[in-house]
Formats: sequence, C-alpha cells, structure tokens
Amino acid sequence: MSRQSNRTTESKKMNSELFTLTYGALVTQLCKDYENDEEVNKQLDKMGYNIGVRLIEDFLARSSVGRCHDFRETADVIAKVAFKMYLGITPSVTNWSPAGDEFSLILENNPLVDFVELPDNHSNLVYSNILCGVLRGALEMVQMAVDVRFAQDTLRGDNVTEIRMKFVKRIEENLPAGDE
Amino acid sequence: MADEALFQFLHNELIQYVYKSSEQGEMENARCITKLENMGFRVGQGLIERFTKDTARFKDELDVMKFICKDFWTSVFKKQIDNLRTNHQGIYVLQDNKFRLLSQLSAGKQYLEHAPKYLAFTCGLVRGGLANLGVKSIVTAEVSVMPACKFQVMIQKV
Amino acid sequence: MMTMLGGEPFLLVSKQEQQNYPLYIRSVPSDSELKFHYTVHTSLDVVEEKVSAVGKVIVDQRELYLGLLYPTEDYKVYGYVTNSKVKFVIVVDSSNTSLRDNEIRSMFRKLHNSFTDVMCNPFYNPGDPIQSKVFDSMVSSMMVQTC
Amino acid sequence: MEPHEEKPIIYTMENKPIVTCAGDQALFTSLYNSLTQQLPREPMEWRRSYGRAPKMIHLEANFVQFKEELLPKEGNRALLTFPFLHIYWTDCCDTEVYKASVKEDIVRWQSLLRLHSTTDWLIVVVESDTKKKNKTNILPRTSIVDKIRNDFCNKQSDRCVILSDPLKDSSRSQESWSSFLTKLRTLLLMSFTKNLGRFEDDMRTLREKRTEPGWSFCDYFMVQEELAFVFEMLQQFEDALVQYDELDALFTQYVLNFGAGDGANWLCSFCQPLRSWNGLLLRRPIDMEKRELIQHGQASLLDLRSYLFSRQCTLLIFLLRPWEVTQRALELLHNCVQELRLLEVSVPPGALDCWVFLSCLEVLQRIEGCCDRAQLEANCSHTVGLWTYATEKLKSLGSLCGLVSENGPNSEDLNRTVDLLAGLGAERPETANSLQSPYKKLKEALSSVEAFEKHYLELSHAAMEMYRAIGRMRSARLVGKSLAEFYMRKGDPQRAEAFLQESLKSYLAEGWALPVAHTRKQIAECQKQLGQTDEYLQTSALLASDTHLTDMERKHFCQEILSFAGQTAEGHAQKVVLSMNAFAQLRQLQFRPATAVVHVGAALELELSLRSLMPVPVRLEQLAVSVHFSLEKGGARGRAGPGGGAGNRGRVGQGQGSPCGTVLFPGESPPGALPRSQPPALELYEIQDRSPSDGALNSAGVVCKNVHLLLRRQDSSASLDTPSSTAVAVEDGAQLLKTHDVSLLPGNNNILFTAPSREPGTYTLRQLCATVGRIQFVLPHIYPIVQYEVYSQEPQLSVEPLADNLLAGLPQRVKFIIVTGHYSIKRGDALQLSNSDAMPILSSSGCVARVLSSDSELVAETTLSMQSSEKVTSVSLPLAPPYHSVEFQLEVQCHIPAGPVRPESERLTNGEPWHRARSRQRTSSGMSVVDQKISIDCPWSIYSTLVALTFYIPFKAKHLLLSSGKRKYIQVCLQNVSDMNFHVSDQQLAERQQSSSLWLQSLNAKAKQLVHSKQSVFCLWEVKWTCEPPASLQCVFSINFCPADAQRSVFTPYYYEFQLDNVSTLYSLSADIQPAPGEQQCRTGTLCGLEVSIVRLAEPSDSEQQDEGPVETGGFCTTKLMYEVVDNSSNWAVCGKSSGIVSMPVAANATHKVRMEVMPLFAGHLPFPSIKVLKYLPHNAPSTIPPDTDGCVENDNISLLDKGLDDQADTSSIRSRGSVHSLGGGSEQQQRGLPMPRLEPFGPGQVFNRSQGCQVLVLPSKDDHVLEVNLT
Repeated sequence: MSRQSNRTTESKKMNSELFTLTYGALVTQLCKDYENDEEVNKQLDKMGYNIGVRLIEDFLARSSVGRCHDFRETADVIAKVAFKMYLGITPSVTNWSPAGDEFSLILENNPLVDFVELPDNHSNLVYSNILCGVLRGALEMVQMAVDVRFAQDTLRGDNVTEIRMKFVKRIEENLPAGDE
Repeated sequence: MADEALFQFLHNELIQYVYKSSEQGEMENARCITKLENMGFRVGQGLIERFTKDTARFKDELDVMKFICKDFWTSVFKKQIDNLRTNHQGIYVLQDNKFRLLSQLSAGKQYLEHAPKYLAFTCGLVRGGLANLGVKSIVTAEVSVMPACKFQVMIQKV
Repeated sequence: MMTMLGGEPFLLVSKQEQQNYPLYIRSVPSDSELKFHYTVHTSLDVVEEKVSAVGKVIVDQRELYLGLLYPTEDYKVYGYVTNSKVKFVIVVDSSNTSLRDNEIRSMFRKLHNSFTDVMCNPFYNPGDPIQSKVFDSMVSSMMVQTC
Repeated sequence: MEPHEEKPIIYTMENKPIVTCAGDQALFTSLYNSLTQQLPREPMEWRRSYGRAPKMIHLEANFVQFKEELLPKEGNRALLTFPFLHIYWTDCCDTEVYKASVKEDIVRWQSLLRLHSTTDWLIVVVESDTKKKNKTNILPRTSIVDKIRNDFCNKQSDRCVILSDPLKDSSRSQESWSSFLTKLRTLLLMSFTKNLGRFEDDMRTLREKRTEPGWSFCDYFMVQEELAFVFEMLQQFEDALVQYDELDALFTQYVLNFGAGDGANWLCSFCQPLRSWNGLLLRRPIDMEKRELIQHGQASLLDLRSYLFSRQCTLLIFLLRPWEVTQRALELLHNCVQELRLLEVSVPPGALDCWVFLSCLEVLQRIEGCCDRAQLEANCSHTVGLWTYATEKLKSLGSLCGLVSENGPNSEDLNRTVDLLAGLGAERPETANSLQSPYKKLKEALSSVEAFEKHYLELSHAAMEMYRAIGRMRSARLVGKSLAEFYMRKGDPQRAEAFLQESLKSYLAEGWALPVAHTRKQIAECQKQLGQTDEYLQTSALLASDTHLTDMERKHFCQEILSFAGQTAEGHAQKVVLSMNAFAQLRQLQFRPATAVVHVGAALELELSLRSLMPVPVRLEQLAVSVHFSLEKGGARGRAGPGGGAGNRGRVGQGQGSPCGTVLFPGESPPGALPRSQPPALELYEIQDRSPSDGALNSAGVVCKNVHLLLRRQDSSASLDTPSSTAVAVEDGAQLLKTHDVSLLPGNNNILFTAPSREPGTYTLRQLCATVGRIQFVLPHIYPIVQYEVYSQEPQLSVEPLADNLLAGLPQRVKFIIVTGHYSIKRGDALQLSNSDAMPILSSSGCVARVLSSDSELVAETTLSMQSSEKVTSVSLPLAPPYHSVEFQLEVQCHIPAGPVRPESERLTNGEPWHRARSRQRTSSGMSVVDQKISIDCPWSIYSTLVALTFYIPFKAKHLLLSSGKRKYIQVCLQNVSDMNFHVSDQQLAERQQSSSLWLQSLNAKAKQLVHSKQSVFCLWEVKWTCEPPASLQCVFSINFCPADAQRSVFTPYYYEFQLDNVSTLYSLSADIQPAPGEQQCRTGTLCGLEVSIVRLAEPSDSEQQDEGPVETGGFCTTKLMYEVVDNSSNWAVCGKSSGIVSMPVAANATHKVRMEVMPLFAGHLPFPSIKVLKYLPHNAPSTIPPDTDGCVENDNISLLDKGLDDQADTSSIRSRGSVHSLGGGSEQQQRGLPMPRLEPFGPGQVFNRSQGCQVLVLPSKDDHVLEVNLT
C-alpha cells in the first residue's frame, strides 16, 4: 500500500515522507532512551498531547470549523477535516457505542507506518501512539476530555488500524494546558 | 502546507523532548545538539535514498552538492538553497535566506540564542544525505540574522 | 543445472568504508551455492570498474543499471548500483533464456524500490544485514516468477 | 593471352565484380590496363534500395572475355560469379566492314544476352586517327555510331559510347575517357542495385519460407552469405557483418526454440554427436572446408559456429574492431557450451574443454597478430576473460587426464587423452609452422605431467597478472585460489597456502561468510599436510565455531582439536597455545561484592560467563585467569576503611562496570558479520558569539568539537580480525584464579572463581587461559581492564559523643568504636582509660558492647566489665575477629570548672577589638567550651591514644552594677545557651572577704525556675553597707541546675565569679532644658538653654587619691573633669561649646554648673542629649588602664544613657567631631608620644546621672523651611 503512494516525487508527499521518517527517528530514539515499550508509548502520548494543544489553534484557524454540537459531529470533523488536512487520509468513523459516546476511526493506510517493520523485541510498542496524544490534547482545548487508544494496528498484523475514542466529560472552565 | 505544519510541530516537540530529557549544563547541551543531529542524520539517509531513486548516477562531489541544494532542499523545505559557495577544497557553504525551521521562530535577538536547537536536526539531515551518497562530511550551521542561515559542509576525504 | 533455472542469488553490497560486505544474499538452495558466492564476489571487480568509470563517461551512460557485468559459462551476472553506492547483483543461469535485458532491468528496479523502503524503516540500522520480511517476500516472488 | 581465364574463382578479397568483354579482343586488351587502373580512381555515390544510406564507393571490376558459360543459368543465384555488365568493343570505322562482320557479331552477342535476359550491356566504339589514315573512302565518323545506335539501342542511345584516341595523351582523349568511365560506373551501379535488389527479394522470400517443412538453414545460409560476400567484395564490411549477425541470431533463435521444445528437423544435423573439436580457425579469410560442410548439411554445431565466427572475426578486423572480437569470442564460447547442452549433443568428456581451450588461444593469437604490445596491454580487460577461460579449461582437462594427481595419469587417463587428441585431427596447414600454435600447446600440455604443469602455471600467472594490472583484485585472487587447489592436488600445500591466505584476507575484509568458511577449510587442509600443528589447530577452532559449516564438519574440526589435546605429549613438548576468541568468548564478568574492594583475607568471588563456540561440550582441565598484582595503594585503603570501596567502583572495568559490579565485554562479531571500523562519532555543540562591547548576541550556531579527529582519514583495513595470525603468548609467574574440571557446554557458561586476597594491593586481570589437554586457549588481554583491590587496615579506636555536643556538668554518653582491622581482639584485651578528676568516667553497670562484621551485621553482644582504680579505668573488650568493629558506650561527666571560664569570644581589652568580638558572637553558638583529653592504651599498640572530648558549658552569666543615687544593686543574668531546658534553684551571691559592714540582700524568688533553651534568668541583689564600701567587691554567684527532663533531679551547681571596683558614686549629674526666653515651650528650630550641673557627692576616697593626683589650688584641692554633651540620636543640635573642662573641688556637695544652647530638631518628647563626664588627668599622673573586669562593659552600657555598645566603639566618632582629646586607644598612643594630659573614664557607677532618660516637650515651629535653611 505504501509502495505505490511513495512513487510520486511530488513535493507535498515529500514532506509527508520527511514527517514519517522524522517520526520514525523519534520513536527509535525513544526506544533507545526508555527500556520498555510501555514507557515509550506513554512518552509518545505525552508528546502527542503537547502537539495537540498547539495544533488545535492552527486547525481552527485554517479549517473554518465552528463549534461542534455533539460528539458525532466532532468525530466527523476529526475524520473528514483534521485527518485529511494533516495526514491526507480520511479514516472512516464506525462502531458507535449505543450510548453514542464512543467510536472508532478506521485508517486504511497510516502514513506514520509507511516502511515500518516492527522488530520482534518491540511487540508492545504502539508505534503511532502519538496520534492518541494529539487527539486528546486537541480536544481538551475545546473542553472535551476524551480517552483515546489504539484498538488495532496493521503493524501488529491486524487488517486495519483502528483508533478507539471515548468521550469522558466536558471540561467546564478552561484549565490552562501545560506541557505534560 | 498542512503536512508541514505537522512536521514543524513534531520538530519542536522533538527539541522539547531532547532538551527536557536531559538536565542542563554545558556537557548536556552538547549532548542534546548531537542527539538531534543524529536523528536528522538517520532521516537524511532515508530521504536521500528515496530522492535519488530515479536520478542518474552523480558525476562528482559538486554534482551531489547541487542536488542537495536544489532537489533535496526543495523537497524538504520547498525552496532552493539561495546560495552555494565552495573553496574547491571540500568546503561548501549553503545559504538559506529564509530557513523554514527558523521562520516560525519570530526573528529578533532574544530568540537567536535558541536558533541552534532548530538547526541541529537539519545539519543531520544534510550530513545523513551526503553520507548515504558516499560523501562523508561534517555539517555545521550559523545564524546571525534570523531567519537567514548558513550551513557549512566540510567534506572528509576518504 | 535446470534445477537452477531462474536461481538468482541477489545481493546488495553496502559502500560503507568501501567494504563490499553483503547486506543480503539469497539464492535458490543448491550445491553450487558456494560457487554463486564466489562468482558474485568476483563480479564486484567489474561493478567497481564501471562505477569508477562514471564521471569519465558521458551523461547518458550514468544510469543505475550497469548491464551484464560479465558472462561465465554457467551464469550471467548483471549489476546495478544505487546512488547510495549500494550494489545489486543478479546472477542468472546462462541457460535461462527467458530473462532479457528488460526483465533484468525491471527486476533491479523492484529490488531498488524495496530496498529504499528498507532504508526508510526506522528500525533498520543502515549497513546491517537486511532481515526485512517484506524485502524477503518480494525477492521470493521475483525468484518464483523467473522460474 | 587471356589472363583471367584459368584463374579459378576463389572467394577472397581479390574478388571484383565481373564485367565481360566481347568484340575486338585485341582492342580491349590494349585498353585493359588503363581501364582497370582508372575505374577505381574516382568514387561514385551508390544510392541503395530499402532506404539504406547512400555510400560513396570506389568501383573495381574484373574484366573477363565474354563467354556464354559466364551467363548465369536459370535459378543460379551465385552472385560472385555473376557478370554485372557486358561490354562490346569495336573500332570499326568502315561501313563495309560493319555491314560485313561486326553487325552480325553484335547481333549474336545481343541475342545471347537476351537469351539470358540480361539488359546490362554497353557497346564501346573506339576511334583512332591512326586507323583512318590508311583508309580511303572515309565516312563521317558518326555514321558508324549512328548505325549501331539505330540497329541496337532503340531509344536508349546511351548504351553506345565513343572512346576516342584512348591511347593518345590528349585532352580530347582525356575527356572521352572520363565520360566513358563515368558511364561505365553508372551502369555498373545500376546493375548492382538492380541485381542485388532482386537477390535480396529472393532471399527474403526464402527466409519467409523457413517455417515450411524441408526448409534448410544451411541453404539459406549459403544464400545470405552470398550477399555478404558481395558487400565484402564492394568493401561494405558493415553490411557484410550484418548479414552474418542476422544468420547468427536466426540460428540462435532456432536453438533456443529447440530448447523450448519445438525443434526444426533440419536442426537434427547439428545434434549429431561431436566428432571433431579442433577449435576456431581464424587465420583464413574463409574456411572453405567448413563452408563445404555447411553447404552439404554435414556441419556440426561447432563447425557452423566456428565458421560463422571466423567470418565475423575477419570482418571485425577489417573494421579495426579487434576488442569486439575478443568480447564476442567469449560470448560465443559460453553460448556454444549452452547450445550443445540445449541440443543435447553427446560430447565426449573433455572434448568441449579442448575446443574452448583451442578457441581461446586462437582468438588471442589472432588478436595479437593484428595489434602491437602497447595496444594489447592497454586492453587486457578485453582479453583477460579468454585467458582465464582457457586456464579453467586446461585445468579441467588436466584433472580429466590425470595430469594433476600426484602420481601421474593411469592407463584409463591415457586412453581418454588419446581419444581427446584424436578429436583434434591433424594440425591445420596455417599453424603448422608456428611453434606456439594452440594445437601444439594443447598436445604438449596433455603429453606429460610436467608439460601440463608448465602450461597451466603459465596461463594462470598470465591471467593473474592481467587481473592485477587492471585492478580486478578479486578476480586475480580467485585465479589464485584455483591455482592453490591445483597445488594441493599436486601435493604442494606450501604454495597453495600462500594463495589461500591472500584470498581469505579479502573475504574476511569484505565479510563474505561462505567463501571465508570454504577457504578456511582448504587452509586447514594445507596446514594439516604441512604439519603446522598450531596453525592447523587454530584454524580448526575457527572452523569448529563457524556456523556456516554443517554440524558434521564443525564436530569434525572440534574433534581434531580434542583428539590432539588428548595425545600424551611425547617428550614433554610444552603446551600448544591458541587464541581463545575462536574457541570461546568472554561475555561478562561479575564481582561479589560488587565494589570489588575487600580487605585482606576476605572472600571475593568472581563469576565470568564464557560463551563456548564449540559445537560439542568441551572438558577443560583448568580455566585460569592470570592476575597482575601491584602494591599500588593497597595500604591506602587502611584509612579509607570498608566504606572506601564505594569510591573505587569505577575501577571495575573502567566505567563499563555497572554499580552491580558487572563488566560487559563487547561481543566479537560472529563469523560472517562485518568487521566495520566505526569512525569517531562527531560531537557538536552550540556556540553563541557575543559582541565584546555589549554582551549582545552576534550570531548563534552549531559547531563541531572534534573536527580534527573526523577529518583524519581512517583506513578500515586495520580493524580486520585475523585472529589466527596473531601469536598469543601466555605470561606466567602471575598469580592465578583457577578452577579445575570445567566442562564448557555450547553457548553460555558461568564459571565461579574465588579471587586471592592475601596481599593488600591492586589485582588486575590480565589473561584468560583454558587448558584442554595439551592445548591452551588464551585470551591474551582482558579488555576493558578489570581490577579488584585488597586492602589491609590498622586497628583504630574512635570516640564520638552521642549528642552533637557534650554538655559539661551533666553525665554524657560517648560512643567508643574500635575497628579491629587486621588485629583480632583476644581474651583479656582491654582498653586502659586514664582517669582525670575533671572528667570522671561514670562506671554505669550493664553497658553492652556490640561486635559488628565489616558489612555492619551484628555478630555478638556482650556486657562490658570495667574496673576502675583511681588512676585508670580498664574496659575489657569482647573477642572480635579481624575487620570487625566493636562499639560500646560509656558515661562521662565533665565538671564545670569553678572560677570564670571566659568564652574566648568575649575577651576584650580596651574598646577596639569589639568589632571582631561582636562578629564572632554572631557566628559561634556562644557557648564556652572545656576540652578534656583521655589517654587510652589499646592492646594492639604500645602507644597510648589521646582522645579529646569537647564539652560545652550550658550557661553563661553576666553581671551589672546598677546605681540609683548612692544606692547600689548587682544584677546577674544567667543565660541558658544550650539546647536543653533546665531547672535552676537557690541562686546565691556571696562576697569573698565577708566584711561584716557589707551585705547583699537578695531580691529574688526562692522557688526553682525553668530556664528554657536560649532563655535567661535575672537575679538582683542590693548592696548594703554601714561604713564606706571597699574599693572592690569580689563576688561569687552560684546557682544549682538540673535538666528539666531528668527523671530524678540531681542538681549541679554553677559558679560565676566577678569583681566590682569603685562602686560608690562620686558625682551626680543633672541637666535642665529651658525654652527660649519668652517662650512657654521649646520649639523646633529655636535655641533653648541647657544647664548641666555636676555635684560632688562623696568625700575623696583613698582609692581616688592615688590614681588622679588632686591638685592643691587655693587652699583646697580640686580635680579636673571633662564634660561633653553629645546627641547621637541627632534630636538636638548642640550649639556653641559642647564640651569643656571643669575643676571640681574635692568636697562633698561641691557643685558646678555649665550652660550652653541646644536646638531641638524635631518636635515631640525628646530625650535629653547625653552628657558625659570624664577624669581629666594632668600629664604627670600615672596612667591606669581601667580595671579589666568582665561585665564592666555592660555596666557602662547602662550608666551611659541607653546608647548601645556602639558609642563605646565610636571613639573615633567623637574625635571626628573636632574634639581635641580622645578616649581609650587615643590615650595609649598619647602615652607613647610626649606626656600630655589624658582622659580616663570613671569606674562603673562612679557617676550617676539624674536626668537619665528625662524628656522635654518640643513643639513644632511656625516655619519649618527656615529651619531647613539654617540647618544647611
């Protein structure tokens, strides 16, 4: 899948390659710095969070998206606007919980993991975990506390990559977001 | 461009991480720079492998440098190097008058001291790219007026 | 010998410190595997000859595909060198007539692309022997085709 | 005289297109030469069919007499024999003659031509004046020509030309020649084009038929070759070559198809078994024999190929492309081998090798034939392939014919040889007389073992040289390797090994596992044969550990080692030493305890994990680590004690040592992995270039620290592991860590050692040596460096207080710690403590001694027995082994010394050291200390140890003399400076010489009081007397105290002694401030009057007499006083004379008043300015340093207004106010100078100030700003 997508030497793609590779370098660095995968996952999530809280401004500024009325709308914006804008992909939104407070983003292809092959000694690494952090951080800035995690990952041999996202609560007063 | 914003966020986070994970001190600071540079190095290797996949074999060192200044720079920073100079003794100076990773840093002296953090990764990119093309080098950088920036490439004769 | 039809040992040679150590060798298992290795190793002479010829020669001869390096009684040895000075060598049983220059060319392209992906795998440490499963399967499929 | 007739047509270069000549032969013959010469002179453009590029060609022709036979029969496609043009020659100029003979002749000629449908003809009419001369009835010249034209060339008149006076050398004849030649050429070319065109068409149609049954390649071959010939004839070699290449390709395709399954039946002729294999023959332009064979479809594959190639070769050489020949040759040879396989042609063993061998040499010689040395050498790269190929083939022939085996060929071999030679047939005439001909070479090579060797070596070396010359080292080495194999077969391992080692090097360098393994095997073989035992064993070890070998092989080599090891050394041959790294790898090494620092005799364990690379378990008689011992700061540990180990952790493997005392060793790269020399990693850091003037940042950047290292070229070759070569030496004499009978299993093994620790010092692990029978595997250097330390320690006694500071006057616990070091405490050992009265040791019963091990685990606990005599207290020690510690506590009490113990922080002489004093006070706790020394005799030493204990006195006392008029009070302030709280009770003040006339009346509470830490108690006594009080009072203050938290309150007394002098009051001062006249109140900024009155209270006392000599003036004696009005709080501006001298009569109630003016600066209740009175002594009077009693200072504090100590210090400040006289220090310096009047302060309490602390109300003035003005 990644194979074809990389053929083009068009500059936008290039950038995403730069991004992909840089992210890769980061992950491997973390793997060097921390002994176990869980720590790495945590760190990735943190960094994602830090990005998220900054990213949201950029996002709101560039996508003229207004306030979302409900979680479903949020989900759509994330999938159709945010992911498209930043990663050039449009994951599908599925598996709504009956309560409508939890759903899944299904990524057919995840630019972060182009070229990546997980070595056996990193079975517990959630390679793309930064995405969870980003989503968490960004939504927190719009007063939404969410819980994000990877349910499936093609890297780990699943057919698709699935990000599971659960609405926790609405944050009333906007507490200042510090780096984690 | 969207992707780029994302990259810059990531790049900043990278810097934050590296500097946070190490306590301060001259020694430490040096280690951070080097760490960033090394990450860049690996990325550079990968990128150049892709970029040169469909190009003809390079004639010589200069040919390679030109590629870095034109194609490579364009693909990564979406502009060419503004000026390339060499002493024909294996030293090249690449000048970028509006270096992308600095342009987000607001200009002005007080930010100048932070500039090096934002250059290390790119030094690595270049060194990695060159190394993968069989040109061993040392890449350093200098800023005096942001966001203009000079990268100096010292070729190691092997 | 027919058993070796389409049996190409592939190999990539890194340029690190001008040392042509193999990053990846693959061949149809056969008793003449050793001979493959010798042949391929020797072929590096020609590869280097051709590579170093670059710069002297005119531009249009600077393509990555080096063509037939040299024929032996039993094999045809083809070469390819990436800009990152990684050398690919394909050895084909000389009785294998199905593979013409163009097929070989495209095989090299495939190899190169796949190798590029390996290089971009953050967990791959450039210069180490290649263990990538993707790469492996790609090579296998190629070898199957050529039989 | 027809020169060409007999000449048989041979297809050679001499071929020229044929032109027939009919008519007047004599005439033609006369012109023949000039014709043949002139025809090629000028080139002619040949425009060709099928859009082929036009060519300029020089035409030549072969003029032959016309014969009917020459005209091609129907279907005969021979081109070379084809007459392209027919010319009729006549010089007839006479109509009669023409009519008579010539015409018929032409007609006949024409009809013949027409019969064969050739239209390419020309009639030449030669006219010469000579002929006309002797002729009458001349007709105009033209007539004949015209006739001919009418008769024959209807409407193609150009078919008849005139050549006039050809033999004359006139311009006219020139012209006619050239026009004639041009015509001739044109016609020739026309004919070529036409006929070749037709020919090619036929050829093509023929090729189209190739799928039809019965089509024969050979026939077609002949046809197309015909074309090739013509091109060749016309010197169009390119075109010729193309023809052959097409044939080549066509044939190849057929063979491939055959391989793919569809075989054309004509191919069968090529499938016949191989009968002759006399290689290529390139010395004839055309090999007719082979051509015949092809023509008759009897050619074998090799025949066809050989012929084809020989033609291609010829043409390429004409085209000056010899190198293409060599390249094509190699391809051809390979290709033929393939094709024979494809066609499943049965080939006798070795036949092909012969053919290839011969062919290679033939090609090479052909090339040599047409190039000079220089060219050849410059083009090795093109020829070397053939050389090697020939070499290989010869080699395989050699082995086939048993010429390589040590004991020559056997009969069978010989038969084979004979058959092979038979296949060569007889030598060809071309090479018959060249000695170096391939044929001869091969025959000779196969003739005898020696000859073979000679030729084989010759070829091999030639090939190697060339490869070297063009820098194809690997190829050269490969040839070398096969040469080595040859030598092995010849039983000459010596030579073989050299080559093998060389190739091995390069395979190692480039990390080619399989070749490495294979070559090593061969080397092992050599070494075995050469009986190089050590090397062989070393190599075997490498092989046994090489995972690229089969298990069988590995076991075999391992077995080789073991069985050698098993042999009983004949004649005490000393052990064989091998490098260990092939046998096993040292992975890690761990110390217990981790610090790797122990005391003498302590247990230090060392576990090393060794990874055995052998495929089977190996039993080691002994595994030993040789250790280098050095005294280096072994002793130094003594002081450091066990704790010192911590500092030494670094020693464990130079930084590699993790805190857990483990040293990891970088794993050897496993065989086949790549020996990569890592260049030094570059170190970057930030720089900020700031401008020197203002620290502003000029520029910032990233720079590289270690450029110098990085820019240095590092050659990787150094880093290659060639373990076998390095000779390893066992260093002996060193101490050893040993274990016996270890069995190493494949993979990791952990072996435990106990490190020797008898001698104190540093032990460095040097070598690791595993002994297997006669073999020792040695790791020559253990790196990173691993060391451990053994220290020896002197026994030592230390005594430390339990509390952070010991208090005097109370029982205090002190801790005795004995570190036994190397001494062991025996029964009856005791500490002898010399007693001192000041600090008795309270022999508290049931105090216990604890014996601790070096890592402070409790070993034993025993109650101490103590005997005290008046001199010493002896404490009998519990038994304790070396490097243990004994701890016990004793209770001591330090008596507070009676008499003033002055905290040195408060000692003072006259005023000036006060600054220092005060600053000291701030720092120090202010507790006064008592140092107590105990000398202790320890059983391990003849010298007694002095232990100093410092006790702090918990209290500090100060006293004050207070006066009120004549009444006197003594106040004592007791300050608890300790951190404890105390109860104090029955404080008492006693006067030394109990004079009945004076008593001290306590004004204090009886009850005991609690004094908290840092608090003070004040006690007050009134001094009462009946008659004059003595000049000085000796007072002793005493108070009992006991810790507040003490369960049973035992009170200890605290004493404080002090002395008071001149207590009685001599003068009383009083001051009064009056508002300015007419004012009710004082106002700021307005002058007020100040009146000071000094009243003498007492009669002169005798004490007074002696110090200031009163002066007799006017009957009664007076004494001089100096007064001074100062206001330091700057409430007042003292105007006019603020100080002055007054002389007072020495008599009671003598009074003296002084007036002056002061101006209040502020409104409100202002305290009076302070007024001082001092003794003013005449110069002759003896100086008395004021009695230096403690507390007198405080005393002053009180008596001199409420100004703090500052004023005392501020003597300078007084002086600065322009006063001529000085205080204190001042006086001293004046004594040193010439005698002058001096000032002396009065003793404490001698002057009483009534208006002490009085205040006066000052109202604000109307206009403040005025004040501002006059103030400034």
